Amino acid sequence: MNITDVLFYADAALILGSAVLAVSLRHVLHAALALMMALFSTAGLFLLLHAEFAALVQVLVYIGGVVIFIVYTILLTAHLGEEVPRSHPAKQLGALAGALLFCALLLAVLWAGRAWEVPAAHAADAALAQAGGVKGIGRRLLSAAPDGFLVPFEIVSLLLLAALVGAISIARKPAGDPGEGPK
Amino acid sequence: MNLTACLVLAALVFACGVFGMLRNRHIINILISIELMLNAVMINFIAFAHFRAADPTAGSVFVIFIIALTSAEMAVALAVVIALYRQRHPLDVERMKRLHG
Amino acid sequence: MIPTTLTPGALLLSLTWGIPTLTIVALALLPAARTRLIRWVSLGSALLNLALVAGLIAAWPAHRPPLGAEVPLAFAARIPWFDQPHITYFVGVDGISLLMMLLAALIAVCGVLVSWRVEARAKEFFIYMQVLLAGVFGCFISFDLFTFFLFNEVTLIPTYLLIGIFGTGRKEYCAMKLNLMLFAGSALVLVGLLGLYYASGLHTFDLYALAKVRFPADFQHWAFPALFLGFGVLGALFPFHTWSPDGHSSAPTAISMFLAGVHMKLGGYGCLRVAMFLLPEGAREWMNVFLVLATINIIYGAFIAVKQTDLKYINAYSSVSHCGLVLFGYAALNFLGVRGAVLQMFSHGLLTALIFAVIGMIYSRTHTRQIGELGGLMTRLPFIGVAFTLAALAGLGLPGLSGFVAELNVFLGAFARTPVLNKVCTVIAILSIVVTAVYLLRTINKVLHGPAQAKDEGLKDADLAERAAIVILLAGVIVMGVWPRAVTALIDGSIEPIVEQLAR
Amino acid sequence: MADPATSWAIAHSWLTLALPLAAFLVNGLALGRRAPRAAAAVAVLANFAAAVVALLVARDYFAAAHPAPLLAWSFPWLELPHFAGGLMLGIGCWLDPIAVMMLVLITVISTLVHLYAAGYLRGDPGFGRFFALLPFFAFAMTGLVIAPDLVQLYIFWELVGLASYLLIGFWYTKPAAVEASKKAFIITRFADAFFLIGIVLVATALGTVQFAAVNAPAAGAALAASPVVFGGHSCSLLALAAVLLFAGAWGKSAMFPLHVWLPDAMEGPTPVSSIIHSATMVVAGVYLTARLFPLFAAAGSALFLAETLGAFTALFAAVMACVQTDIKRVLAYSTLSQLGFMMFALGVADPAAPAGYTASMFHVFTHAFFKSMLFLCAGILIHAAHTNDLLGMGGLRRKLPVTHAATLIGCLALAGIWPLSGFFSKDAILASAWTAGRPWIFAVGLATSLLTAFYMARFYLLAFHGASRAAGRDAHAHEDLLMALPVALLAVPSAAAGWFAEKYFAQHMLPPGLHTAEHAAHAPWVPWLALGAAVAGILYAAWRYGRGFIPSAPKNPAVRLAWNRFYVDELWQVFAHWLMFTLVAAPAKWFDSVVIDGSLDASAWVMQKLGAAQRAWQNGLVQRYLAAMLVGLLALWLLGGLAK
Repeated sequence: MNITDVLFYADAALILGSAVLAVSLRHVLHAALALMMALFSTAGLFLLLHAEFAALVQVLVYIGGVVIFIVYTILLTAHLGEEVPRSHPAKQLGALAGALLFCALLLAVLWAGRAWEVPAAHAADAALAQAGGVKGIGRRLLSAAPDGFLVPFEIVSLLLLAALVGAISIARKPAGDPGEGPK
Repeated sequence: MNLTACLVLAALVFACGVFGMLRNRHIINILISIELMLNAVMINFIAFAHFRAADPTAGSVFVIFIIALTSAEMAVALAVVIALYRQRHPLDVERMKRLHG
Repeated sequence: MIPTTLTPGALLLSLTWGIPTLTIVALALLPAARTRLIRWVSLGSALLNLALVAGLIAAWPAHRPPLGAEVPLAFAARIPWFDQPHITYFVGVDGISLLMMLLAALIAVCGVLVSWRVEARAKEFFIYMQVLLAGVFGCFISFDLFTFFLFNEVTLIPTYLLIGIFGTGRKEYCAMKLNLMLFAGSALVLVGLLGLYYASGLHTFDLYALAKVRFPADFQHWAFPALFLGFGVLGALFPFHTWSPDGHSSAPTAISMFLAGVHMKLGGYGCLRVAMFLLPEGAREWMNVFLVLATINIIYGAFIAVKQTDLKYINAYSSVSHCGLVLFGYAALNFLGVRGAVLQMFSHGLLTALIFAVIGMIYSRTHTRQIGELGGLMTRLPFIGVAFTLAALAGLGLPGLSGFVAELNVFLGAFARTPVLNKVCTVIAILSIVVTAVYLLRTINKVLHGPAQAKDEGLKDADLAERAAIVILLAGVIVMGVWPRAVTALIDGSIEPIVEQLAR
Repeated sequence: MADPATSWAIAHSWLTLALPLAAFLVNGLALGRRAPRAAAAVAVLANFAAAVVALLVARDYFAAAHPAPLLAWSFPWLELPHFAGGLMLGIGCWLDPIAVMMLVLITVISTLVHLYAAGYLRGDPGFGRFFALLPFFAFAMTGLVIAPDLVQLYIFWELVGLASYLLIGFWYTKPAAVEASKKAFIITRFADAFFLIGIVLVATALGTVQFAAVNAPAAGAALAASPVVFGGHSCSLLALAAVLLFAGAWGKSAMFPLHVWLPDAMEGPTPVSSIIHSATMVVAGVYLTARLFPLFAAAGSALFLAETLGAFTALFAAVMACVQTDIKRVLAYSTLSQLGFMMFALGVADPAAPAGYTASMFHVFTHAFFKSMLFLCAGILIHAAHTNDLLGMGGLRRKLPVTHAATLIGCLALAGIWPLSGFFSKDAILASAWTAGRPWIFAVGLATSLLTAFYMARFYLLAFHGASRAAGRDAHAHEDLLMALPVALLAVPSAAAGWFAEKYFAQHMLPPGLHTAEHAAHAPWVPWLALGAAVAGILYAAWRYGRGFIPSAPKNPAVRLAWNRFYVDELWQVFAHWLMFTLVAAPAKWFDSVVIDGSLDASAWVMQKLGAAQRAWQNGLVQRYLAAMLVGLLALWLLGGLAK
């Protein structure tokens, strides 16, 4: 067990723990904070796996953008979830059972496919570091070559624009809206 | 640290997401669960890229795409939440039945 | 060789549905409040179409293909559309389709005329009507089964809206019933068409290419009833007729005219053009069944009409009875039977449109269609009364009016077949004219005759538009009755190839 | 004297058809409403011109020593390709002695009746309409008698039916008239349906509908050779076809039990009764039987029917006529009775000894004159007394001298008193029955003669003699010139047509295919016996209804039975109504709305319920969808595991 392993297991525990918290805390704001925690630790995992750029994006965009947005929304809708009652115990149990069964399913699939755990020809860590680096990713993203991602990249940018416009138009206050808050 | 460990971790996180989606009633809780599930997927991508792929860059590229799409999705979803709130709808999914067939 | 480009002739043919389509665009651009303009545009378009069809009929003798031509159509063009599945825009006309188009064009003009007073949502009303027209004309010029089917389906959508929005009585129920049953029929037709497409081995929907194929007997055995029943539903074949009384009775006047007068004929037309033409062996095998069903149609529709009290229902059941005569004529499988059936389609189309128009006029004045509440209208509304009387007389097969010519052909054709079943059914069908006389005279007597009612004081007789509509339809009825050779000269040459095919 | 082949009139005989048609169109479309008097003038003139043409046709046609049938003109109407080798239906003009005779009858009587109606209907709101419809009848009836084939005959057969319907219901605001018109049309239509079946049968079996071909011996033989087997029974196609064709005549000439429409048809205006329901249209059945006489004679079945039905109807109707008090109904029953005479005369004839045939045609001829005249007189009487009831008339002979004289001639002619026309024709019929060896038919005919004389004398006495019972309603009784003139003109042939035409009819009005008649020895006592019966009837009537007659309600049950027309109408009403409405239509409607529509609605209901059951899965709760998805995934996994 080397230091990487130790770091990995510690990080994994952190991810799992905050994930469990994120789904089990009833308070929405708390759950959002737990989610933020989980995403942070995932960014750490990405660093461990030499995907530095992904980690950076994770922190900057995901946490800095999305989760903050979630938090804003929670604050905007003001009631912080109090009015939403707790689920019926049977439903909670069912959800647990479902999740466990699903987890079992995933693990079983993993088990069935364990053949991939043959030792692969490991690329050199340096090469990996370069691959996860900004330069390589940038080249790939904007390359028009057959293995490039130029077209998807452009489409995603379009999609983002569309989402932006859509979000604004949906969330916009309609003219003559009398007020806010649930009835 | 090996591939299997990463995959098991991802599976567990995904299962957490599933649990959260099934259990919670607040719509934002459910969105949070979705984020968790997507996160698990990203872990898988990076792990495969790291341990297996002949083309490690692609893993990161996909993660970037996922994040981009997630932001788009979240933007719209949260806009819907705000719009619902504006129209005095409860944010409780068990009471959101207006679209039933 | 049939051209594969849009020749001038094919362009003219396409204009028959193109004019309604362009009218839809024009109407859509007009402001809804300008109902007067909307009406005039609709009337202009209908008249233009009538002129076009009349021109085509006038040009038919010069352009008709020689006897025995592989594709006996005039102005034909086969323009490729899709390679996979192989679909072409194959248009053309023969005498039968020209006659049907004439019917549609005449009723379209009259339909607009009797709708002159429609004010509420007039724009939508006339737009839907034009959609219906476009679909019907498209059907009659299509000889690719796919486009034929496509246009056929196009007619169903406006039908639903027209009945559902502008109808009377239980309109939602009736619109839904009509559409569901017709869609069910279409589904059967689609199954049959796909069967033809694949079983032919040609992978084509081209009617005349398929006609050259000898389909295997076991294929014909199931495909024929699928197609014939499918189209038969639209032709009000017993026991799938109940959509028609309900649907036609709740539709607004012009739409009743068009549905019973033209739309229903698509069923009879499809039975002949597709089912019988392509699957002659199946036709011979199944004809006894359909003969019996058609006979039931005739006598059963007539007897139920005897018991009805709503004018529209009386006419709708009378339509069931008269449309039975169309299928009955087909069941003879010989020249006169088929000719009688085609004549009956034309005759009944005019007649039923006329009667629905008259009923609509009576209803709009007295606000009732119950014969028990009506009476003595001949005194108040002489023009409408005379039109109603003439229409009823033609309906009961009075010589000199159109119904008799068709009936004579059908009866002679059906009786000429050797099997005893044909003879017995013909006797029953002929006896039904007595029942027809009973319900039509009963209606006429109750509604028109008797002392004039005080509540009908001051009713206005038909106005100019209504008179024009009545005169146009009556002229058709009388011309066909007095001078049937005008009509038979148009269709005879086109019936020959079909009958030859039937004997194959 | 012109040769038929080059005759102008025969070549232009289409005018007899075209002129009334033109009058109908002009009056119906233009004049009728706006200028009724002009319409009347147009109608009278058109009919007069047609009558002139018809008389010229008759002159030229009968100029030949042995008038042979000829096709004067014909134009195609509808061809029937692929039917029996291609058949052409046309509208044409087939002239043979009886057709020409009918042509003359129709056009002449029609002209006179038109003239009469111009007076009779003066001031009626439907005056113009009447003068559109009556020429239409003349047109249709002309087309009927000149028809060279069955289909044309049928076409005009229906058109005269239509004219009859429209004219019976002329006063369409009067419920009784409306009912009567419907009844007449439907009953004749019922018979015509069988007629049409017969035509279709003959056309299919022979491949022709031309009378010349249908009446040819070969046609009869061809039909006789093909038996119809149905359910173990077999009969010859010929017999069947003949009966079916005869059915048309049965209805049109109102033979028992289809006679019920004719008395009711008296609801129409009197001129209509005069021409349509006594002189011409109702004779069409007799005419049809005569037209197809060779075919019917070969079949036997139809002539047997004609004979028995005719004889029965003659007697049956005469009995009813004896007790009726409605002036027009007496005449209507009398018409029925006389139609029976004509019919049974045809029935007893046979191609070798066609005395019955010629006698029947002779009676058609004479009867048309005196019966139409009697109706016209009745119309004058009705106008004078303002009632249809004979018991409300009386003593009118001073006020209506022309009518009185004409009625007297008509009554005596109908009763069969020498030397008036009826004597000759009726005598010929009775003699033919006797010589044909049908003593029972002869006896019935004789008894009918007696009754005929009785009721006609009763008619005459009640209307013109005794004290006036009109209670002052007849104060203004007078004879309009327009009405008296046609009556006076008709009185001439009524009186004289008998001795004038007897020989000619016996020798030339022969069935198709026969050129000379060998008349069997005429039993010399028959005319005396007939005359005796007639005188006896008249004397009894004179004793019963002479001076001092006081009307009273009939008490004798037999009289009441006859007065109620033997309840045949009621039986018909109950039977037809019950059969059509209760037995068939009501269950059919029930079946349609309950079984067929019900099963449709039921299937719709099932679909709806299925949809509602499925709706639980489409409830909009996202978490349920997710759970369902999970369940599906797990199930797939399990299935995959099981498959391994």
